[in-house]
Amino acid sequence: WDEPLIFELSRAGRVGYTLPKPIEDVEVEIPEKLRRKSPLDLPELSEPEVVRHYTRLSEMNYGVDSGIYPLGSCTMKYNPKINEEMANHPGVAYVHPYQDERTVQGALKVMWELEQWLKEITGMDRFTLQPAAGANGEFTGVSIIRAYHIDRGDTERTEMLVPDSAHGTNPASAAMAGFKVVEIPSNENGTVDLEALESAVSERTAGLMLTNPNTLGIFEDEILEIARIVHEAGGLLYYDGANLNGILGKVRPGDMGFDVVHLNLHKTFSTPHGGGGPGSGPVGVKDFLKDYLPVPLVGYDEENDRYYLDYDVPKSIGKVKELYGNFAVMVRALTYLKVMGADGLREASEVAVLNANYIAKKLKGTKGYELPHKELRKHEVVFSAEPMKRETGVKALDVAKRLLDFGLHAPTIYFPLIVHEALMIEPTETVSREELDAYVEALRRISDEAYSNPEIVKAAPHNTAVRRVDDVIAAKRPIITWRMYRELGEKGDIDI
Amino acid sequence: WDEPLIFELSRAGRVGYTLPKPIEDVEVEIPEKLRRKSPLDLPELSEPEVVRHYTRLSEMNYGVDSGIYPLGSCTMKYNPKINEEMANHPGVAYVHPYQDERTVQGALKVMWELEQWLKEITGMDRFTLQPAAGANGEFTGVSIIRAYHIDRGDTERTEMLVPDSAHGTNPASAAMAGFKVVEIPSNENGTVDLEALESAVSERTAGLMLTNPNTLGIFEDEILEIARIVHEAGGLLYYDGANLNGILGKVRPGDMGFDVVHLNLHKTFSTPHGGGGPGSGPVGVKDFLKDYLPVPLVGYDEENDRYYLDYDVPKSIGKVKELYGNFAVMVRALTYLKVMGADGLREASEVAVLNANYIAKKLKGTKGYELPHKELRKHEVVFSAEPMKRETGVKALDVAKRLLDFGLHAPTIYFPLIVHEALMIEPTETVSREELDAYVEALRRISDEAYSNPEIVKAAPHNTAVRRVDDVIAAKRPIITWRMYRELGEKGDIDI
Amino acid sequence: MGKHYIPNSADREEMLKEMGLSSIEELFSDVPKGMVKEFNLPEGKSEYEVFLELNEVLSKNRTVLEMPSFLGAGTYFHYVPAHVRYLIERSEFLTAYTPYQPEISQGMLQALFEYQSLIAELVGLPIVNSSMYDWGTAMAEAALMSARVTKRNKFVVPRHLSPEKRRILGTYTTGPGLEVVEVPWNERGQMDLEKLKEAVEGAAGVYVEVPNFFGLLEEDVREIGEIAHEAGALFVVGVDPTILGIVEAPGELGADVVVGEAAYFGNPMNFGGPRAGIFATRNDRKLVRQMPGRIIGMTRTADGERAFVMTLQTREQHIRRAKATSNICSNEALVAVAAAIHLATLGPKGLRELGETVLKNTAYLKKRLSEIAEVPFEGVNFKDVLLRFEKPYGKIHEALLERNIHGGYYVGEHFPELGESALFAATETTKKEWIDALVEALKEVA
Amino acid sequence: MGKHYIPNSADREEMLKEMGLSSIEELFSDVPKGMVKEFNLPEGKSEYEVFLELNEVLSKNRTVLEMPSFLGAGTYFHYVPAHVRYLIERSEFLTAYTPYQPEISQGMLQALFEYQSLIAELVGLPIVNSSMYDWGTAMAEAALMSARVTKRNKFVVPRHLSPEKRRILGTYTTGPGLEVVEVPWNERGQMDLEKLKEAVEGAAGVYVEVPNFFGLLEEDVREIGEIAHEAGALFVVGVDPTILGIVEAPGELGADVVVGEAAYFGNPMNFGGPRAGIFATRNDRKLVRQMPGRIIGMTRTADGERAFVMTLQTREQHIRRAKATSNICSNEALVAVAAAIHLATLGPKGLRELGETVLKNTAYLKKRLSEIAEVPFEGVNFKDVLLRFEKPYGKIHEALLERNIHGGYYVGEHFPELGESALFAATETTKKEWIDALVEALKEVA
Repeated sequence: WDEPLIFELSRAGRVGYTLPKPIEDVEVEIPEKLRRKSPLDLPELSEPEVVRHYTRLSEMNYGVDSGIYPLGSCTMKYNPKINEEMANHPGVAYVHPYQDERTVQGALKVMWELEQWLKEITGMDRFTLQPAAGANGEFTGVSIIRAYHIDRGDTERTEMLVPDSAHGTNPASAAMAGFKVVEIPSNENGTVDLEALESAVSERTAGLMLTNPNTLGIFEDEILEIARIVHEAGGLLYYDGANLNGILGKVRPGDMGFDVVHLNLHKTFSTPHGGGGPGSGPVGVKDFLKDYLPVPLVGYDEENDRYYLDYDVPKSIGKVKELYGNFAVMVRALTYLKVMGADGLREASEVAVLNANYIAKKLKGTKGYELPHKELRKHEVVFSAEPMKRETGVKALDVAKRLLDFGLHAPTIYFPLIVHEALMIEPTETVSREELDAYVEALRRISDEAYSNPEIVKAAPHNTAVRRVDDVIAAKRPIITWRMYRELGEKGDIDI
Repeated sequence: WDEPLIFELSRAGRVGYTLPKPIEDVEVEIPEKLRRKSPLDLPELSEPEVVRHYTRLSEMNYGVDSGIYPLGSCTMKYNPKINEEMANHPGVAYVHPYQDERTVQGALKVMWELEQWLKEITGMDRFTLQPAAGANGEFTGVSIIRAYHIDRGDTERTEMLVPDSAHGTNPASAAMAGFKVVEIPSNENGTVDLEALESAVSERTAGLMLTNPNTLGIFEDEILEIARIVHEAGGLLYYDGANLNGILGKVRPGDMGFDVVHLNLHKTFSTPHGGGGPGSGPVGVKDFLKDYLPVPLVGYDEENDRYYLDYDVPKSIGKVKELYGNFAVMVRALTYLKVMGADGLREASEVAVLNANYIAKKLKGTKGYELPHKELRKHEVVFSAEPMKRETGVKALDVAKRLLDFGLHAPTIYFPLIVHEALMIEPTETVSREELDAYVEALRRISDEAYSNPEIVKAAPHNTAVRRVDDVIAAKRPIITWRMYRELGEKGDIDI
Repeated sequence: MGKHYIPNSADREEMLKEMGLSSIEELFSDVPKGMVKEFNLPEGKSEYEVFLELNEVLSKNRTVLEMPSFLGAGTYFHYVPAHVRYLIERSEFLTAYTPYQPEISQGMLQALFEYQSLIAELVGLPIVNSSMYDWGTAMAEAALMSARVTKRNKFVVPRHLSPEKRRILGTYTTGPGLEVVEVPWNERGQMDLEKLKEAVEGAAGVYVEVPNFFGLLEEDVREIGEIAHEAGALFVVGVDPTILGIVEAPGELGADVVVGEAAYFGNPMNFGGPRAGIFATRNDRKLVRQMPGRIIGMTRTADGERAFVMTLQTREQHIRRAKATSNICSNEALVAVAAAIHLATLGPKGLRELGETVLKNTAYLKKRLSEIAEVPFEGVNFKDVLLRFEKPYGKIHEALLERNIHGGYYVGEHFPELGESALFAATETTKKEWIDALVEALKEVA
Repeated sequence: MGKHYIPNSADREEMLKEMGLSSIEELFSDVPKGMVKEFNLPEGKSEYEVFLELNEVLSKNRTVLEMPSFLGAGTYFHYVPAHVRYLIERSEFLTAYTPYQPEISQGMLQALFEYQSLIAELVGLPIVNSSMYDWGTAMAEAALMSARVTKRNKFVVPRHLSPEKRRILGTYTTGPGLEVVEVPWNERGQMDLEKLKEAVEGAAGVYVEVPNFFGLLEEDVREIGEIAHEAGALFVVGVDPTILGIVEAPGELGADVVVGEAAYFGNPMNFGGPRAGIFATRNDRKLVRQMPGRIIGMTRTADGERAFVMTLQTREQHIRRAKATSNICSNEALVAVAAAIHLATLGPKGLRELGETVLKNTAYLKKRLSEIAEVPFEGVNFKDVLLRFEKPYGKIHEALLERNIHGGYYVGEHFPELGESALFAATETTKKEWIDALVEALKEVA
């Protein structure tokens, strides 16, 4: 399990590539000022060595196909393989984005069809598929809100309201778009505190960014009231789609009063997360905002059965990403939608919610874990290990690490910030009851250990490829690249 | 690492499949006598569960991409990924073998081109690509020899000569084709004993089956003399291509006097072994035998630039396999050949031979291992652990198991039969010098252990997914299927 | 080129030096003078160039996705769920060899044990090997096995056997000198039992198929088995396993040996190969000892844990050599694993539904085709339907091709008594529009 | 449909019972009445039907394999070696998420560390993040970063910037209120240094590209950097990394920040996405603290062994929230890993050879095209070549399409001063026959 760095496997003279010969073997001179003179310390390996190296690295990694992966708010559902098959189609891989429209009707149709699905699922009127990820979508959405207000001459709306339970990307995206972020506290039910909201809104309010179900997995049951308050104050309502899997196919953000939504195709719509991307974060808006969407949009000329790129978006915010977004991810999501259909999507959210509540029910009452706020959850449930920490010194982090010893992936921990020692569990609909039972069983066993032999939990993990990884030293003396490592080594200033 | 059987993972009601609806929902009655009444105990799982099960099983398996795999006579070379890409082309997968010739010109061209490569590489005049594997090719080849003699009225040639160092498939194939097998001993150099051969040939001799380099990795340097003896006796010379990698691109069986050859596309031509297949075992013959080849052959009408299936083979032995053979394997081999070219093929055999001799040189002299016969090898080298067994009780089997502990695949053991406690090592050209060094180092360390602490070797492996597997009990009380296991379980007659 | 696959290309000189050699040629000094040659072959190309070239060549094939096709006759367009291919392409499966070292090959061993187990459930026999090359060679090996078991030398088959299988049987039975006797079909297109009774005397084995070459269900399987057994012959049943959700397991109908095509599950057509032959038999020592092929068994480790291993190897060529039950070594392991994954995905409900869907689609095809041409045989069809035209079929075929439809498989060549007949096939992949378009086209041209 | 992905579809009732519930609806009792609805969407289809349908749709796209294409302008047809795709499709990489649990994510962490390391060697800067969305957003983030570092609010760019990037920059700089100033090109099609000197005062950053939008090597990179630094601005260089085997590392030419497109290695065009933005900077605390994106660092385990982990996270949104350096969370990890695998395969020799091959092919393209149309700028081109036609380019384009050739990217729309100009591009994948056919066609139609 101790795989060297690819640089350390290098041997001078080895070759792993083939290239076609140049068309003509003429000498083309790079201007002297630009010619590369600095050394190029890239590794030299043959193809079999490269393949073996990355095969071994992959074997040192846990994915959804390895087992349950209940990272809260990440919706780590199974990634159907037919999605991959379609995304690998030559009609995806070998197509240039600037091709003449007549030669990319298939690609444009995929985008157009995907938009129709997303519109109906969310209750929105128009979508851009350009954003590359959720946060990129948030930035798009709040930029649209900004443009809308300014366009109407409403230039003093500089505040974006964000609940204290929100994802960090919400305030960060609002800030990037130039807003001042105002935090709204949660009430004892874990939902938005309406009084606080009332007192926060003003003529400076540009909007409210909300996740529903929220990051506690709790449905904001006063959503219509929330929408009224924000709208009456002149603000718009922004929907963070990270948790859409809790209501997919049953309830629509558009029907709750949201004006802008972003979705995560890599969460809700089963495209793989790839170790942190590529994702895709389409943004949908109500009709009155569609003129602000990024360019281009995809249009359909029904009469001539022709799809086209529409750059004619009068008040467009511009672009948030090159070209049309992560097209290969869109192909995956559309494949999933067509296989699932209305019935499948509804089933997905129902069982996702069932699974989360099943865990809540089964784990509740286990010593050391506490279930704050109301009991009924949607797609995820957040426990607090605060009692355990208090009584045994075992922290949420330790619980997470100990889970790894049982071959299980840990939940999201220490988020949302409003729950101390948070364990945020989102099983999704694609795990089996036996896997849920095994997960609860492991958490119970860890509770037993914490109260009988806490050291075993605190020193976890014991059975993983590597022992607990020190992130403090990593930040204190950063080694980010082979180049830095090599230089430290040359100075004799290294102990790793 | 303890993955249940798929049957044990089954839960009633789970569904992993989707099927299109029937065109018309009419009732079609299966005749009462044929209607299924017996239960169908197949597992019920969802797709994610199936994927996780087989992903975990795969992780319990060692392949060429995991590391060195020096199984002698198996030529476990790296399988280039471009081969897979081409074999997955829709023009391969979605093509029916009975399609009109005009709609499969691409497929026929692939077969025709592959044949041209194989002809030049072996020095033969015509090939059939039909055989599914090496043994299937051998059966084809010896059937051709049989048909040839009988066709000429030479009906008493009932004996096939096979050296004592031959693969088991050689005598088995000869027997299947109705021959009596006569074994020819090896001399002290590990090559065919010419005197024994002289005295074995007669008017009953149908032919001699030979591997060159032979299974000791030794080149039969008197091959021309051998050919003369067999031919003068009226027999034909059959070339087993299992070891072609030792002379690939440098020396041709056709130039050595062979009349029939079979090749193994999955060995010499880099198609993956798939855990034991699919392979492909084309058979090439000299011109005077081409009328005996299986039908159909692939023809090329140069004038009209048209490829066709040729069933007009007057004295054909018939068919040895359905349709045209393992086409998807042929696509892989042709891809490899085009990338390698004459220069690459030559390089492959040169480095394969270099690597084998490097191991021979480095390991020779290590206590407990003996290098019988002459030192110069081709693609593989066979050591004997006889001294080790005699002196410490550690057998070749134990050495093999101990190698697994170091994350290395064992060599072929106990073959060829003429070497006691044989360790048959074929590194191939696709491993690095560091891997060779590590292999030799591991074998040396095992020698040290055998002489200092033999128990550790005898009890190996210690670090693998499972401990040493008992094959005696497996054969004594065979449990071949879930059905047998379940029945034994119901009788309470089971301890596994 | 080629060097990118060969790490030590770069290390040749150093290694030679270390070995006390001065050139690679010294390593080939045992080859007779003049035998080492330059070959008349092109030099290597870059991967991109080869990709471009072969992509162009393979794109010349017209696929069944581009052109509705009604070909069957032993090869069928079934859909392979994407996860099946994805899983068998994992390098630990794909690039492994025969699991000679069980301690690091448990994954492949268990997968093959599961394949054997799944097939056992389908065919109703407990002993299954881990694959033959294909249905045809499995059948031929069953013929040889029946001769070994009974020490007789006649094998009885239906005359309505695919030309592929008939030819293979011919080749395989030549060496051991087995006589192959054909039993004609009756007016229902099924084996004529009276003629069988005449042929069976002294037979080593009797072979019948479900469905038969005409796509018809042979209704008298059990009776045929009884006739075989009465005559002291083994009863060998060939079966398309995709039917076994709705048709009784041959083991329950008296089969001693069942053969068939496993690649109908989990594997694309691949222009005919690879595929994988099913071979199953009763748990009878006499039969098991004589069966061909590799077998995976369950056992335990030194620690007493469950494990899997190749077993009953004393039948095989690497041990028994000239006396082996077969010469088979490399088989079709990965094809079998793909079939197992597909079967595990279908489960009992899926297998039944698959069978019913194929049955219904075939019925629709037959119904519509009967508007155009003669259907010589009544009865229930599965996949294939025999159709007899008045005009020469070759011309009809040509006209269909012009309309971008690939017609059926012409059988008149092999069975002249059937005249201008062809087999048209449907499976679960066949779309209504395709059949309707076919019928419309046939109305114009047939 | 859909149930085949959902194991507990079959267990719903039992689970509800165990939980003391009688229906799923109780789990949605917190949703306001009437809000739960039936949607106007089709029911699910079988995998086969979806495969067939999408295969047909996607097959309508004309690929560059079927039709020689000379499009570039920021997206290029490079060949991706087959093993790259094969490796990133291994499910342990493909289906993992952000490596929050380093103990079971060392594979992805090390792969990303290697990506960072390989890019560092190319660009000549030691600090590299593990990817931005693409070159364009990386550049925009560099603009924002330069404003944070310098506390200024002007960003200087060449006028000859791709429309894609120019628009992204516009959107990203709106919120923080950054002014974007364009410097015109000179007669050589490169940034006009005199004009730059006028524009640079008070600038937070200056941006230049190698090669530039016209495919030309900007020769004065070092001088531009000096001008920027003299004015107290950060120097940001955008680079096509495939050139860095033959062109000096921007870090060596004075760049404080380097951005570029990593997906040119190891990733197909995918109709424009996904791709992955390179973001690198000097090892200067002031810069590192302000840089966006995720960073993997080397560390050690409790046992003192080497390991990898996400580091310097206090810059990131999940910790710093509204004060984060960027909102980026999901990035393009797998795209970066693919790029790393390709780069590791190329090595130093391959990267140089790739650069030289592209250079020579571009030279051939330029030479041949100059027979037909005006080449407005001399200098050395890499991939793109600007060509100015006398006739309206639209008509020429049309005529080429009719001849199954896809012409270049029309720039007249965005740069009216260039008239009927278009960018034609070549890479290592461009065949001589394609260029010759293009020239022949242009002779007829241009």
